[in-house]
Amino acid sequence: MNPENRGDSDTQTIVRLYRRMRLIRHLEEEIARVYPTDKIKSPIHLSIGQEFIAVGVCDVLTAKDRVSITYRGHAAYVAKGGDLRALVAEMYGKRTGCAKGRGGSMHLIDMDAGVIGASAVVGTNIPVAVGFALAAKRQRSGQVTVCFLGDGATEEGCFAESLNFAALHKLPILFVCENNGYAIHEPLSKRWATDRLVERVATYGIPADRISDGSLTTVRARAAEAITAMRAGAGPAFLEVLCYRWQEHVGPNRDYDQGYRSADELAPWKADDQVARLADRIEPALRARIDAEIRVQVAEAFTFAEASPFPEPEELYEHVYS
Amino acid sequence: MNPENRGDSDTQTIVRLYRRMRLIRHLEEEIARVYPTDKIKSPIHLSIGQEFIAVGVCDVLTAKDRVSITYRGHAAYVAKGGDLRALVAEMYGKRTGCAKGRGGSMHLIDMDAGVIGASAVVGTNIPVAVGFALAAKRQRSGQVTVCFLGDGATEEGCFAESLNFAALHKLPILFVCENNGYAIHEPLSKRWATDRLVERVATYGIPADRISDGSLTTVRARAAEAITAMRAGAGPAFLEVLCYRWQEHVGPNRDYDQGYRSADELAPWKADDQVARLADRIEPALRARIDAEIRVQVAEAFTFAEASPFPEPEELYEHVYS
Amino acid sequence: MSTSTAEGRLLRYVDALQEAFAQEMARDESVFLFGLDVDDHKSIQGSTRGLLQEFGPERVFTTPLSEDAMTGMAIGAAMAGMRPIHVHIRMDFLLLCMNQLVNIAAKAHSMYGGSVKVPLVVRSMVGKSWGQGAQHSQALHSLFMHIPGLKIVAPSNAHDAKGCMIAAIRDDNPVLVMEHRLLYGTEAYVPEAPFEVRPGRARVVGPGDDITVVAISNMVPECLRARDLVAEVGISAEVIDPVWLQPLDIDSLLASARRTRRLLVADNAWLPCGASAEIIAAVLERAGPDAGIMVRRIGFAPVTCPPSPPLEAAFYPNPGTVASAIHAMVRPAAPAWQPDPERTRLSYQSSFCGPF
Amino acid sequence: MSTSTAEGRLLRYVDALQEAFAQEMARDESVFLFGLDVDDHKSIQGSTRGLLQEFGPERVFTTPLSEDAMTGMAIGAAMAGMRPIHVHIRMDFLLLCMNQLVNIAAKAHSMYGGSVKVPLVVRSMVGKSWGQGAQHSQALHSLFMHIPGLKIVAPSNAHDAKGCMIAAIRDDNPVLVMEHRLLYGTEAYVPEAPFEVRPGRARVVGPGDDITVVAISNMVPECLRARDLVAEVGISAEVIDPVWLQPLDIDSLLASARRTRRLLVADNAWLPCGASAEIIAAVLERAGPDAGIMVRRIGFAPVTCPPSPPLEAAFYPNPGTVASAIHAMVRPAAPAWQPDPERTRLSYQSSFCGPF
Ligand SMILES: Cc1ncc(C[n+]2csc(CCOP(=O)(O)OP(=O)(O)O)c2C)c(N)n1
Ligand SMILES: Cc1ncc(C[n+]2csc(CCOP(=O)(O)OP(=O)(O)O)c2C)c(N)n1
Ligand SMILES: [Mg+2]
Ligand SMILES: [Mg+2]
Repeated sequence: MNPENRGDSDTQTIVRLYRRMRLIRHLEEEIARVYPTDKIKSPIHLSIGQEFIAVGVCDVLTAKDRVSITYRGHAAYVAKGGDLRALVAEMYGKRTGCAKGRGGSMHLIDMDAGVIGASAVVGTNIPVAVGFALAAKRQRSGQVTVCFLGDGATEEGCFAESLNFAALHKLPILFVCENNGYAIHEPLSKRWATDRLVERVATYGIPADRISDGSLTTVRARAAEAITAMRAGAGPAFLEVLCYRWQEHVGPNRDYDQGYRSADELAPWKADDQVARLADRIEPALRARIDAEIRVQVAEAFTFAEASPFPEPEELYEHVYS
Repeated sequence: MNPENRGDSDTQTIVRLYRRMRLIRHLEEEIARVYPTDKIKSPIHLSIGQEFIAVGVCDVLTAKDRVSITYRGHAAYVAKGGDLRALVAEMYGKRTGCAKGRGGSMHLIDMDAGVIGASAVVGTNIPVAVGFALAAKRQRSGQVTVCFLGDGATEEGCFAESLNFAALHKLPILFVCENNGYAIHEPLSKRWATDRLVERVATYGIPADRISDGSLTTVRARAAEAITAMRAGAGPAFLEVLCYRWQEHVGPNRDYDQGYRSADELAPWKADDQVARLADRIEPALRARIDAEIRVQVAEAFTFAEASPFPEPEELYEHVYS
Repeated sequence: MSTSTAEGRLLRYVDALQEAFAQEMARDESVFLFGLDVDDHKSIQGSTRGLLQEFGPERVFTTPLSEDAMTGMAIGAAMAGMRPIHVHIRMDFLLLCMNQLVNIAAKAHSMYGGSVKVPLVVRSMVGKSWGQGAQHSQALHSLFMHIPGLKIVAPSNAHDAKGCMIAAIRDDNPVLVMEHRLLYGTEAYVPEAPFEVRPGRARVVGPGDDITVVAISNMVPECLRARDLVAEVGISAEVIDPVWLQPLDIDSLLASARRTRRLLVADNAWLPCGASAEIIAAVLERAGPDAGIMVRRIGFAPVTCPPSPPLEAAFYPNPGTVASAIHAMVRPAAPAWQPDPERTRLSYQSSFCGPF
Repeated sequence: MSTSTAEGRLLRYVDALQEAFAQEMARDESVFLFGLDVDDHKSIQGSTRGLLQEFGPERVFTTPLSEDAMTGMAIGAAMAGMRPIHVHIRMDFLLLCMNQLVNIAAKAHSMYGGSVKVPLVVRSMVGKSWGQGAQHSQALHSLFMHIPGLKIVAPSNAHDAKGCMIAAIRDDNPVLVMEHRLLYGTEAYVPEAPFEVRPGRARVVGPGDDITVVAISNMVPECLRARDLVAEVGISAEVIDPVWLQPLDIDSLLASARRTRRLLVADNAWLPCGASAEIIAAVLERAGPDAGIMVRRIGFAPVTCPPSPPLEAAFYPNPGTVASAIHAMVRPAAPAWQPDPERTRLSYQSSFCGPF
């Protein structure tokens, strides 16, 4: 019997979540490791430290449900079940990439897995996600859409416009704001007049919650509540989840020596690393086995990407019009 | 002694306010009367019934202060002291118009009077007004800016963006939303998820108030409070004022026969017409004299406009670049 | 609507549009139509008349004033398999949703490696006359022609209004339809059954030998009028309507220009980097240096559109100025010529009257 | 910075920009500079370095991610007498504020009858290479060239970066400055004292007789390299940098093209309705049908910019493809020619390396 299926359902859940968390963490660490070789010629925005949000939310979705992600979207892509090999190949610019080398790291997509794309223009994915929700409602498909967005994205006008419309039409969409306190190097204090975001969202009649304990379990529980209500016809919901970006904004490194933030900010988040927290709850042997499998899985994805062919220059003219 | 200066200051205020109210009302009635002659070849958006807002707010401003207006801006233009003859001439497309025939009814401006312009693209004036407020703060000029906007304008993304920025920088700007319940023929219920607008604005840390009694006195009092606080450095404030558009959206007529709204909606507003309310508080002889003066003043503005020359076709190329 | 012929009935442009929507919405459940005011009693000048009643508020609805998000919403719905038609009463308002149109609609199919399609129709109307002024008068098709991934069509008559709209709705790519306010009342024979005027073919709307006049949108009827005017002095002008601006049927324009050796492009827009520049550059690039084709553009004056009547009149090209330009090109040695101003007055100038 | 000559010191483009801001902000209190990230430690690649320290947070500040309102804000401040400089790290983001730029900034002076001015500078950078991809690579100058009321400048070297920026800041109209990411590290001699490179004059950057190559922005160094390549096979190409795109110095381009009878426009952008179409149409309109000028455009491939390296390489023109195009135009009868690929590799391709 598969040890992952042993024990109570709680344990199964922990193992499943750990697998996802570890997979994403390891994947991004590998991306960071490979990056200096220049094999990945695409701007990468790592979500190391923030994975618990995507994993917590996506764990309560079905395969048919959809997620709209950002350029910092590796975590949500993988958490929703996006093809790992196609992700790495896309970063390598290969023909086997999830966008055939036409997206790059900032435009991941996997329609089969319900990953409906990402925009490199901040906030731009929000109304698009609303459109998917509208379609699902009209098609009575029962699908819910989750729209991930950063704290910076809430400053774009289309965010307010989208909230109003989604609420007006009671669309099945969960907005998840990953509030890591920064837009590139600019802290919230230079961008937000107040931090009363959830209060503001609530004025649209949208149930809105802030999660500040950095816990995957909390995220998962709140997302589950929202999604359950939504499937019963409740309309949109909103979660603001506080988190912290461990790496630099774009690129593979840490940047606590740059002066705009101090490593002290990182310390509490690192101490409460959700990957480690889950790891602690899993029997060491099983954990080691999972880790080993994940190493293989990720290595295999990189091998696949490396071995895949680049598109031929003549393919440039494909996919302009359909 | 001028009878308008007789009596207590309360009486003086009433007379002053009545003068403004009557002037605007009469002006717009004249515009409506002339319109079918096709002398005014510009889309007109009358504010008959809504004048109390502009008059109440502008009464507490100084000449140096500024107002940003909408395409439905005759009332605010006049209330702020904009040149009457230049307004009518502008609607006639004459060279003596406040925008030299290049603005038309939807782009009134009088920089000398602090009327900083209007946009025909809804909402677009909002951030521009914020820029004037920023300049005033940086120039330490003590000027405040009032930004008028419709209920429809609050749905544009730039409204939310502007509120956040104005609050973040504590800019001396009073936003006044003239909520007449409609955008063209579309009621609020088809456009707003909820009517918790002031609550939403307050989440930016902006004091926000809704005035629903349709009273000029209330508007004036609340505006006075806000402006006083602002002059003391308090940052932006917000007023939502419920009102009703008596005429059709654009053009000179009533449109209660069109089916999208009923005359019943108008009835309570008409019964509480603020022009009549003020008139009741003024001694009949004085009122008659004021009315007569206003008739002359308005007639004179139309005569001026009619007598003014059109621009020459060659002038087309002026004012593209400065 | 009674005068039925083999080619259909005489129908107004606006009614032809309405018929296209009604037929396509009946045919295809996934088509929906939305935008400010589509469901009110004026129904976008009548172009959406009856659709709410027929198809209900799920498929015909107004929106908040949120052009940017509403465009994104339509794109998302399109990616999810629906066929939205988004309506803007002025083309100027597209400037509020350029990001979604250019950064997402135009690019999604490509930047997602072909895994999604965006079958979106964006309707927008060009406003003209009666003091529309700076912000209600722009024709911005060239901005969109610049961007790969978008298609653009500018029907100039009722027949094409229906046929192009149906083609646009059925197209799997984002299509921008540029309508023109002053064309709404014009009539043409329009087949009753659904039909498509697909991308790819310009149409000679008035044959001629001395000069090729490429006319866009509302400039088509105006150039036809100019053609009549110059005919009176013995000049034979060929007027061609490209119909679709992206893709553009350069071959047909080139063939005509090669033959007449004179090419005048009359656009309903500003000239710099405009459709007129594109047509001239593309034709001459292909024609080669020895073709000896004289070229000229005519369009909006290079200023912001003024509402004052005499300035507004000077801002727009008209049959008289087009006729003068034709004459100057065909008879460069002759003294400048202007048709009788009485004859150049357009019929719509007396029939169209404010406020909007 | 030590190599001082009569014409100034050797300075990098990015440092020349920084010097322009520092000098103008010191000269004129009303100048302020803002936009996302202008005040962080990376200071927009160094182009705003030290400005926060020197001029304080009232005059150098970041903003929320609200490009639309921030543009409107800048316009209002400009109308109120200030001189804002708004910075966007990618030109693609201008699509978020087209409404303010086109409907207000470009039109305010005109639609308010001259009673206000909008002395606004909008800086934006074109991204290129290293997988910038669909939404971080666009050069959208032609969209703005279409609109009366705006000025546009595209400095191609450090000297012009400083001189054009100072001219833009002092101009009473809205000026859009198109910078290019790959030019930031390039050096030129730049006078230390403030100076202006005003609108109105194109500059011959490499003289020649056989063909006129008009090169925009980053295409200037690439075309100069192409000029070297074709010189090796005996072709003399004249490379002209228009510098200002609006107003455009057509006279100089026309004079050169008349002489060489061949005109190639190399733009850093898509071609349809692009600056290249405008230049060709404007030159040929004036040259007349007998000038016999052969024309051609070269620029982005008509597709969305792909990040995959081989596709990205095929998307952009480069010195090799420009040289081939020149050769084909000058020697149409000769077999197609390509320079040695080794020689066409651009120096920046080895020196510029990710991520952004
Ligand atoms: C509209 C727009 N403005 C600016 C940028 C440049 N930019 C890229 S990422 C980023 C920060 C966004 O912050 P946030 O939404 O909080 O997401 P995070 O990167 O923190 O995950 C900015 C400003 C952009 N890509 N798009
Ligand atoms: C951005 C934009 N969208 C649509 C329109 C068309 N339009 C003109 S006025 C108007 C209604 C605006 O309503 P509101 O802001 O409430 O002002 P009101 O007319 O009621 O005074 C609309 C939708 C426009 N001018 N601009
Ligand atoms: Mg963030
Ligand atoms: Mg209203």
